[in-house]
Amino acid sequence: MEPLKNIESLAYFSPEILLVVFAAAVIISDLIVKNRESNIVAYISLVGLGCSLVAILVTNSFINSNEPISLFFGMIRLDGFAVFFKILLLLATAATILFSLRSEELDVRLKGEYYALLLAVTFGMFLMASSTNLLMIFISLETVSLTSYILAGFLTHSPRSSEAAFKYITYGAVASGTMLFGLSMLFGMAGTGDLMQISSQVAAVLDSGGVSTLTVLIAITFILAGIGYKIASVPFHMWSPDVYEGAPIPITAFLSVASKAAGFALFLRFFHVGFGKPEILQSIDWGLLLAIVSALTMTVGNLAALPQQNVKRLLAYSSIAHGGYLLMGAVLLTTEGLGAIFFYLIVYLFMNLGAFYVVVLVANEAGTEMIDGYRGLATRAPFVACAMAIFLFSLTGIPPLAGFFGKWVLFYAVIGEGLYWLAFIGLLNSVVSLYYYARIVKAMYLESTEDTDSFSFPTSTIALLSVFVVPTILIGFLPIFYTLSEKIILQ
Amino acid sequence: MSLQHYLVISSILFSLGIFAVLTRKNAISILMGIELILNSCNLNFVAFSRFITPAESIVGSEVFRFDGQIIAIFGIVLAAAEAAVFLAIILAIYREFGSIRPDEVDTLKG
Amino acid sequence: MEFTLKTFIFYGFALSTIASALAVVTVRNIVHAAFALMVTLFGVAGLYVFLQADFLAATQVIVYVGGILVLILFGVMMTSGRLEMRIHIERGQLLLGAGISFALLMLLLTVIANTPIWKNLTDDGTPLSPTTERIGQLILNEKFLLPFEVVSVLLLVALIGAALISRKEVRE
Amino acid sequence: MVVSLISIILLAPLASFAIFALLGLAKRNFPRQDYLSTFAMLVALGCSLYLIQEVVSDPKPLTVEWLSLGSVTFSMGFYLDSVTVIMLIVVTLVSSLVHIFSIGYMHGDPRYPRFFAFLSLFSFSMLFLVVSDNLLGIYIGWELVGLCSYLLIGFWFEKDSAANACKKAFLTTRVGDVGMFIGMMMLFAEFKTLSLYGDNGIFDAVTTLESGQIAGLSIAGILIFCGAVGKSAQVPLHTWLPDAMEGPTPVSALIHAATMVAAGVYLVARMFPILTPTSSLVIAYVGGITALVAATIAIVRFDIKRVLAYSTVSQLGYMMLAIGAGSYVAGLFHLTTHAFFKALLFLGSGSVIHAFHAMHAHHDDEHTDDAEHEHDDHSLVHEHGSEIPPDQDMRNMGGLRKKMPWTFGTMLVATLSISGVPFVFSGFWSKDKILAGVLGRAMEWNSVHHYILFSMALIAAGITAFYMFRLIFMTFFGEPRNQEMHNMAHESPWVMTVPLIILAALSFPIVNTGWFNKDYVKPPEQHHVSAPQHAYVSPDTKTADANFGFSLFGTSEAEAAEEDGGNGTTYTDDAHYAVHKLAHNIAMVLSICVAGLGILLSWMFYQRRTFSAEGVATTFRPVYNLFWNKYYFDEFYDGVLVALTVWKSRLFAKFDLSFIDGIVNGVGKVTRDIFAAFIGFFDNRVVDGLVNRVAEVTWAAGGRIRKIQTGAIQTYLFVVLGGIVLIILIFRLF
Amino acid sequence: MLLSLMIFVPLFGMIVVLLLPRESEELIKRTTLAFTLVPLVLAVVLFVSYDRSSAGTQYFVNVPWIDAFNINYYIGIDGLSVTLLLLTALLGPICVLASWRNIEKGLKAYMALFLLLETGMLGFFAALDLFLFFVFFELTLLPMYFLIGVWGGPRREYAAIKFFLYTLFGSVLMLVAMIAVYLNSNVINGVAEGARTFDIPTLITLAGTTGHALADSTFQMWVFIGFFIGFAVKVPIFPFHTWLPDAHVEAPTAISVILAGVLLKMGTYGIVRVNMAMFPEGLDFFTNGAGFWGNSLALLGFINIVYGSFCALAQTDFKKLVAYSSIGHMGFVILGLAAGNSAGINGAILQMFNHGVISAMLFLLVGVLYDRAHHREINGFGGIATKMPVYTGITTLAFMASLGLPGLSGFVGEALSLLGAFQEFELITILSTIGIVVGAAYFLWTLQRVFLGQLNPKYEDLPEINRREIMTLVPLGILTIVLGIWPNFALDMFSESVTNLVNALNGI
Repeated sequence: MEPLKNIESLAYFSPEILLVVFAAAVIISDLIVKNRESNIVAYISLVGLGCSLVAILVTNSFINSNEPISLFFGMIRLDGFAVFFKILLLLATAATILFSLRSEELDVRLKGEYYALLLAVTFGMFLMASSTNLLMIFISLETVSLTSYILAGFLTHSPRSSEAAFKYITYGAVASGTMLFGLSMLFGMAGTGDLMQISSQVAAVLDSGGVSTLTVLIAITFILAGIGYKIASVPFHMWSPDVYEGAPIPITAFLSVASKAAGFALFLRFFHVGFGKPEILQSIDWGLLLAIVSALTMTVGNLAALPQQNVKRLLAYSSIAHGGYLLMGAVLLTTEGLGAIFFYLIVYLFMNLGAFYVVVLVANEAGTEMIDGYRGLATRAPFVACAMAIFLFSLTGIPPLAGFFGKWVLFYAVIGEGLYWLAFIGLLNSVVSLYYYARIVKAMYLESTEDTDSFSFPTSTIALLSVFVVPTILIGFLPIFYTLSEKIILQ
Repeated sequence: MSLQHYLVISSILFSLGIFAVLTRKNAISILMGIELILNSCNLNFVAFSRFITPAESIVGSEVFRFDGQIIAIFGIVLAAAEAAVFLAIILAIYREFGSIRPDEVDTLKG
Repeated sequence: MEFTLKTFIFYGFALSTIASALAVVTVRNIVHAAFALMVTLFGVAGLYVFLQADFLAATQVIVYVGGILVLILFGVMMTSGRLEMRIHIERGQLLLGAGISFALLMLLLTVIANTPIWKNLTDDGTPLSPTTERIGQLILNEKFLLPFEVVSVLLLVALIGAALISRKEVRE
Repeated sequence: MVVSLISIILLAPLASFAIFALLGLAKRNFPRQDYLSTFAMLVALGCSLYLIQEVVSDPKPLTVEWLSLGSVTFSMGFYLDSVTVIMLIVVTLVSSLVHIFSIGYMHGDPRYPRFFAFLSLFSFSMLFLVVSDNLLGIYIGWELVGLCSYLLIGFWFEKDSAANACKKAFLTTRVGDVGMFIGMMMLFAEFKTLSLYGDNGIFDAVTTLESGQIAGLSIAGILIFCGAVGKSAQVPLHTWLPDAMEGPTPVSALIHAATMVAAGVYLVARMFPILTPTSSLVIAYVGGITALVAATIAIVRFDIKRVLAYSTVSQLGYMMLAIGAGSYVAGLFHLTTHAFFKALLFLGSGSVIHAFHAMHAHHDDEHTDDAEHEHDDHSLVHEHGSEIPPDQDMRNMGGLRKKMPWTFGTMLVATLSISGVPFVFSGFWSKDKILAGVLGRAMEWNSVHHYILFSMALIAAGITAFYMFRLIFMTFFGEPRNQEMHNMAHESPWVMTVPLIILAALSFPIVNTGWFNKDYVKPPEQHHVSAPQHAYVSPDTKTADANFGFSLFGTSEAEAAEEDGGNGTTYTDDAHYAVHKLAHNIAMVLSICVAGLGILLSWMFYQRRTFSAEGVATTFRPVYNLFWNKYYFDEFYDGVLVALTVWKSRLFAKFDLSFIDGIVNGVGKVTRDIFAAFIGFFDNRVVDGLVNRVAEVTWAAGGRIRKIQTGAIQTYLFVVLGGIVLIILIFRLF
Repeated sequence: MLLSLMIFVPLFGMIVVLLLPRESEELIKRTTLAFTLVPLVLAVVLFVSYDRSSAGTQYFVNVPWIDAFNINYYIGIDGLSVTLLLLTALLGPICVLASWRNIEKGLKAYMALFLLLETGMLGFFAALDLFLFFVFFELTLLPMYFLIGVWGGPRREYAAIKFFLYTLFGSVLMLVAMIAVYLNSNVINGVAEGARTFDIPTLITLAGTTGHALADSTFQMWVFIGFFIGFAVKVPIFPFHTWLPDAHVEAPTAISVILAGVLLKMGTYGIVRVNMAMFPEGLDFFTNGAGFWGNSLALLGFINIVYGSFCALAQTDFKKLVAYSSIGHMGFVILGLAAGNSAGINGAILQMFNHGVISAMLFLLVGVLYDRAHHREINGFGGIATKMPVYTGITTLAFMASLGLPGLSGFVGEALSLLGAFQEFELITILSTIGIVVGAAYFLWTLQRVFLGQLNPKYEDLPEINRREIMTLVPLGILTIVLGIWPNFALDMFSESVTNLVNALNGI
């Protein structure tokens, strides 16, 4: 199908437009509303997300599953893949907004900017998930990055937050600069910026000897730096623990889920569409490269998580490790692998956000992010402790929690390709990960504290927590999620 | 003035940018390094679009000659935005830490 | 390739670009570095002209030299009284940095030398149709509308963010 | 009918125990457990007596499938032949008498009902063992009697010596049982069944074995015999039996003299058809050595019960020797006679002890008070109280014959019987038959082994007579050595003396040898025992009518030929027949001589005091020490086996802690060192609560990775760009 | 339906218990008891109504679950599983009773977790879909971790995490093997066709089909190893056993009972259900193959027996002793399974059941004593037979059963295992009989040190075992005796299934 022109594309672009509109609405209403304590802007943002969700579903109904729609002269594309990620990102953003409502770290006077930025970053992520042009890829990535830098440094009175922002932007700028250089090389090889054409072009020039494999290797490695930093894979992961620790907790949660998911969306689209051609795949052993990266990522993440005392930082490393698990599914870009990544992202969304929500709650009540602060939580706040235990064990991958099923599909995909060693490393890693997750559980359940007065949470908090707990328990049992890869065809 | 001339220049700029980023002990110098990198990328784009035979395109190969330039324009804009935010963050860092030496901003680690 | 004035000027731009870039990364005084950067940016702008990208060259000068560089100088002044960087750079870091950047350079040069499709492409000098107009059409009406709009959002965000973060009075 | 009778025999005592156990759960007791148990035993006795006439009708009245595992089936069932019936009667009879005796003897014990319940359980187990028609059933009964023995030896468990003794008994016999079990496994592996009789039983299958398989059969036979070595206290596993005397005396009489220890003999007899020349010879030698060793030890004991215990060991060795030498009938005959007179001796000694006991309550624990409270960790089989309780010390006795006439009289009968005083005492006949059988085989086969065995048996017979009369003289004759105790002594009440009298009556041949008449007990065939020159002939059948006028045990030649005619052996070899006849005559003369000699010497030592026992002991100090210390068996076990076992288990425990974890540790260390060498970070002291060293290493690795995370942004950038270069270079190289 | 009901009633019970108010402890206990009694009743019904003459799967339910992977909710019972289901269901209420008084904190959570655990165990024994099987296998981990970790002894954290890590490590290997099996389940002669499956009966058939990828002997060997290690950790088989003593010592009584009674059986059940039935070639390599490997499985059994027994001998902690004795006794199971013949496998399975009953008794008994004396140091007692005669009687029964006294259940399984094993591995079996003697040694020695001899004056006032405790022990004691006298009671259930298995093994 021919790419649609600008005006024709607008209807299909409505979710993104709505986000921007509501971001503007947030800023405007922030100027209007005088009461700083009011959370009206947060609700407006939520409404915006809701509208966007409706729009996504409506646009989704336009999609003929076999024929994705190219918009804006092929700049972006609307397909099941994009829709899936948009919904995922939308949920993550909504959760982040809800967390932010509970968080006590955030400066009440900057609410308008905060929520507007959240909507803007979501907008950028939507584009990341649907870009099919090198320029769009870069711009959307930069949109997300720049907004993320600001959000990470949002706590202007906190040195840690500023430091996080500083590290983030330095790291991000270098990584995206490197990526841009790689993109330019790709541009030079293919003679086009259109991702759909790049693969065939590159394959052709490779085939004709017009370019050497080294050229392709360097270009893609440079690009990998940009994407790898988004999904925090080794060796591009080093920013994430510091940034996660310094950033406000809701933002950490957001980065660890949404940013990573968007990174994966980009990664998958870029590699699957742009470099899914067997000729290119064969030119260099991409599978091996990604497998090694994946193995290193999860190992480093898990090992480094072991000695952590700060739960936020621990979860940062944990999310690095989970990035590694997810990468396993991407190794050979098989349908099973993609399905596994989709499934795992859903699961990861719930369990990781849930865990961060508990971190928010504990930080509010106990005033600390350290593991010691979780002592005796089982008696002080039984439901919260129980929920946390569920999230953590799900992150470990213990049946019957959803995390297990997520890991199962991943390992299944990996072993399906005969990469037993990678599966084995992955599984050993999940054994190691048990150790540090269990440390938190141990603190909550097996240790006690002198301070025994219980925390009381409003029902809304418990309800929100349940929203994460229930899927974490149930997703694995619902067959529908396993067939995502059939529904989301990525072309 | 073949394509390779430009490519060599941009490669040198890129490497120098990397060098700056890695070794300079001032956050602003690092920013300058980043600007060098971005410039090298822009130069690449423009050079490629000028010389390379374009792929078959629905919008015509003529557009390709402009593609690089427009990408470079966007690159400049993004660089500007990034620089603005970067400098804002440097200011914040300076406020909190009293220094913009990157290795002194290391409370988060381990 | 005959040695004409054009080539002479080209090499002049190229050399000044590289030399000043070298200065950017080596001189100790940050203001000097900033001025060296200005030279580099001018040089790159000149190279754009050679590539028939006149509009781009102008943009480069205006945005970079006029905008970014001034911003940087502001930053320099706001963050530090001392312009000298009498900071001891660890030899190891220096060597490692040099090593990595040199390795990257070598890799890139190898690639440039060994990529047939990039070889022997010389500029025929044909001017493009009025660049500014065409660019304007492309950006505002054709292919690049969406990036343009997105960048506008991006700039807005950067604006809000930069203001937000550098705002002093937020601190009680 | 037969089945229900046997069932009653088994169930009556079991019911008695079950009632006790069930009420016990409710912390109650049946009002008269003693009567209940005794009654149950008497019922069983009655049924057993009735069974005598039922033998011929059907040897396998009942077979039920116990376990079926597809191709393999284990069945349980009864086997009823003459031997079974004899054993049933012996067991029920002795058991009944011991029950009755115990009513008096155990009177006043705080755990009085429990005692009877245990006796019932024992009786059940023993009877079950006896009637079983398969090895599995025998093994079950076998172990159950072991359990009862354990429970009853340890009946007065407050005494450390009793607690040790019961454990020792169980463990020692278990060692033998394991051998037996291995033997069973061998048989099972070969024949795929553990049933002995019937069409596919082991005895049937064994006839088809090739000569090449005989070696295996020998081993199996010896292994099965190992069980008997343990249970019947043969050398080298005999040490538990003397210690078992820590149990109440009726227990010693029933279990450790008459029945359970004889089960080993019974077992070997049951397995007679699978014995090969090799295994037979091993059995005979073990029996012979046991007879001799135990007899010599008995000479120097002063504890009245221990003398009897060693005597029992010795006599059991005798029986083993008999069966090993092929004298099947003689062995079983001796088993029967021995059961009665040894039970009598024990009960008699019990009566004596009871008499002395009046001055001590059962539990005054005079001799255990000094006993160490701390438990010796190393002691598994260790025997504690080697000092003799005063009421059992013969040196405290003497001159009791007037005080306790019934006891004395009955015990004297038993002593005469065991010593082999000719003609009127059953012991003479059974012993004589053994000697004759062994000598007969020796002469017939011209076998040096059997001559040696014969001489062992003969010497043992002499020594037996000596020490038994020593016992009588020291206990009942002479002057009271401990006047105070003597004054307290008294004749026991009738419930105790009546059983003694009955048993004494049973020590006369007219009463019990009738069972071993020509029709009743027939030796089974041994297919794999073949004489060097001529076909196998059982010595029993051949020496039959050499009995001076007593044809009770005889089988005429013609009859034997008739009965055994099927298997082609000839019984008309006159020379062979003559040999046995001659052997019997020689044996009889010799046995009378040695018995007489023994009694005479005993009289001269202990009654006339012609020689001083102490003097002899001093003269032959090393020999005396050897006897006194029981050939150092206990020391050997304690010192070597136990130490070894404990050491080994300690080692294992240590292994568990240090080795397994040590491997992990080592791996960890190596990994850590390599890690350290590479990265150059020194060892990170690892925090608490690690699962193990692997975790430690993992943790350390985590720590190292942490340290790369320096916090300085440029380090990160180095990693990023260095990583890019590395990736490119690595993939460029491949 | 009956079966599903049985599996999920405890889960439902968990929800009910969670909804009850925290303060009404009696109500919570009674509710839990009721919800554990239901599976017991159902198990008895199943046990009785199971058609013993047919070895096939009965009462099966097969409902599609995750279509994408052809995973079904497929449960059913054969003789083996119904026996173990009965064991599990029986221990449920007993454990609840055993926890009646000595859970001091968080009773509600304890009971809820216990019910969850029970669902996991019941489901595991009934699952016929490999994936479901694995899920239930792992489902027991979490509750167990908490039950040990929260309600355990002083070193509970260590023990709990050790248990967790070891088991997780094992199951990780199992997961790899499982996926490998699944992936190869549709490959015939190198060509993949049709749907893949997790269906255990189907997989068993496929593994016996010539040319099928699952039937490849090298493949089977590796997969066998993967599954085996997973199960070996659970059994536990040397050298994966070190978690067991710690877990047992720290766990509360009822949890020790479950651990020894059921969880260990999950390992051996898995070996029978998966390793033996599905990978006969793999089994063949380790039991009949050439040289060392052909003896390896039997050797493991032997090492377990001897090693466990000797370690038990060296213990002075009552509970640790029992724990090590479990290791020894599970060795007989392994030995019997290694034999691969009718007697061996039947014996092994019977031993599984019997050990479940007996070790449950032993741990309950240790618990009884611990509740009174608050320590378990064997040498710290002495002569308590005078004070607690009934307790002593029951203990003697349990000890005797455990040391393999004929007439009690422990003997039959042990003897059959050995009989079977002897036919295949003579020397190893003979050496294994050392375990019988050592087993007797440590139990008798314990009996002596704890119960016999002079009464330790410290325990003058030791109260006798009470009625509730007797109630927990009596059913087990009766089973011990009944099975000793009439082993067909249980053996009948699975001997047909075993015959099929043996035939399949011999059919190679």
